[in-house]
Amino acid sequence: MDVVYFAWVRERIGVPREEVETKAATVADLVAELVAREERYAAAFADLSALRVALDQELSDFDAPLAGVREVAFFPPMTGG
Amino acid sequence: MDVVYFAWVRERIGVPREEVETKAATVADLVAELVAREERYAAAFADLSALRVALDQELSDFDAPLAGVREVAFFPPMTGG
Amino acid sequence: MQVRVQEAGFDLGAESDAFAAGVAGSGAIVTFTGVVRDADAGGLVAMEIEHYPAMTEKALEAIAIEAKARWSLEDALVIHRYGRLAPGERIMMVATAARHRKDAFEAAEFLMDYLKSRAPFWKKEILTDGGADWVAAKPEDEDALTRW
Amino acid sequence: MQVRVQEAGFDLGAESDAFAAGVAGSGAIVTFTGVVRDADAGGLVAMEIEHYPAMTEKALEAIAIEAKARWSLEDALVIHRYGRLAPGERIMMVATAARHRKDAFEAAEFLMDYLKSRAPFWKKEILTDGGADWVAAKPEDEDALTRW
Repeated sequence: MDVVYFAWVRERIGVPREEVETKAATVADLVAELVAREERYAAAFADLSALRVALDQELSDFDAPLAGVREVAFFPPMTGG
Repeated sequence: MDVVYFAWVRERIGVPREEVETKAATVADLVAELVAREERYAAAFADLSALRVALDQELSDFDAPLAGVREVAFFPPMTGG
Repeated sequence: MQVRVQEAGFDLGAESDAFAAGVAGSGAIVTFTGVVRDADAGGLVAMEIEHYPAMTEKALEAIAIEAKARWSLEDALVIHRYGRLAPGERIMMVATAARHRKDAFEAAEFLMDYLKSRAPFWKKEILTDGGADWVAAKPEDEDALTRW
Repeated sequence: MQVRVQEAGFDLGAESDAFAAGVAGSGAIVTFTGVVRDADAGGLVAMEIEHYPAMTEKALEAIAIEAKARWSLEDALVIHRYGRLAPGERIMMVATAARHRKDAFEAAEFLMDYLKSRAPFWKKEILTDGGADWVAAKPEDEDALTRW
């Protein structure tokens, strides 16, 4: 599964994109796996209320299932306009 | 006193501007004098709720006194923009 | 703050650029442009706009001053034409500039609501069938003022 | 309906003219332009705008389609830049055209509210003191969505 990061999430994790081998059932499960892996993930995911997630380029939420998803994106609230 | 007319008020009365000799105390008194004068004024002033008045280029109302006023304007509701 | 009442046309792009160039401190610029569209029943030859010259600029300036007093604006522009206009011609424009978008949008809407009902212009539609109709003020235009 | 995501600058006047030329049936045209203004604390060198290319046009089109479904629009335009922008540079613009001003204004505000909080852009302020700050989303920007 491709996982992509933007803005300060990208900066904390240190890469814009990576391939992750996972059997996580939901976004929250995937986050838990990443957080357990290394401190930089724990730093990025410390406050989920400050984060947004998109599945295959559609906004979603942390309870959403990952079945069939090819790209997960994590980022802070958007600041367009 | 100068009296000026715009839009269909001007068309009904037939002149854009005229000088009127009057001792009318209020706008309503002036209207009554004009209406008594000729049919074209009666046609123009038939429905005062469809008219607006400005005294010396400031929007006013039919109860307003005319003391010191130099120019009275009658017109339908404005349609700017 | 700039108010212009003129018979000549204006160049929307050039006016927008000039206005934007003068408001370096603003994050938000809103423009509104009013265009002569075909009459609701179709068959419009021209729109004739009459105004009350002695009152027009004074009224527009009062409206623009009120907008600047009520919102945090760096600048505001009002251009309004009079005379005979063909369908598709631009009648008027307003522009507002503020630090934040809310001020710029609200002030532009306020200017438009007041121009509609408080600026001494009257529009007459000249129709292809030889008729001509004075455009009636809409009750909702008068109602729109109550929100400010 | 036109949506453009680009690194290059755009010409506000030319875009306004081109948009207006394409909407002959509309009586009302609204534009909003967002400009890089100095940071609230002063000392801004540049604004860096990051985006999520695979998602951006899709998100902007969804927002514009929603606007056309909710208001009676003849056309709508969204241009949004990314990359490094200096103070005074234009970040983005929207334009809307409708028969009546209410639709044009509301749709433009709707587009802006949704672009602020639902289009995948992130802004970073590069400061003269060598620091850099990600611009935080404002609670009022999220709240603004609830009115639609």
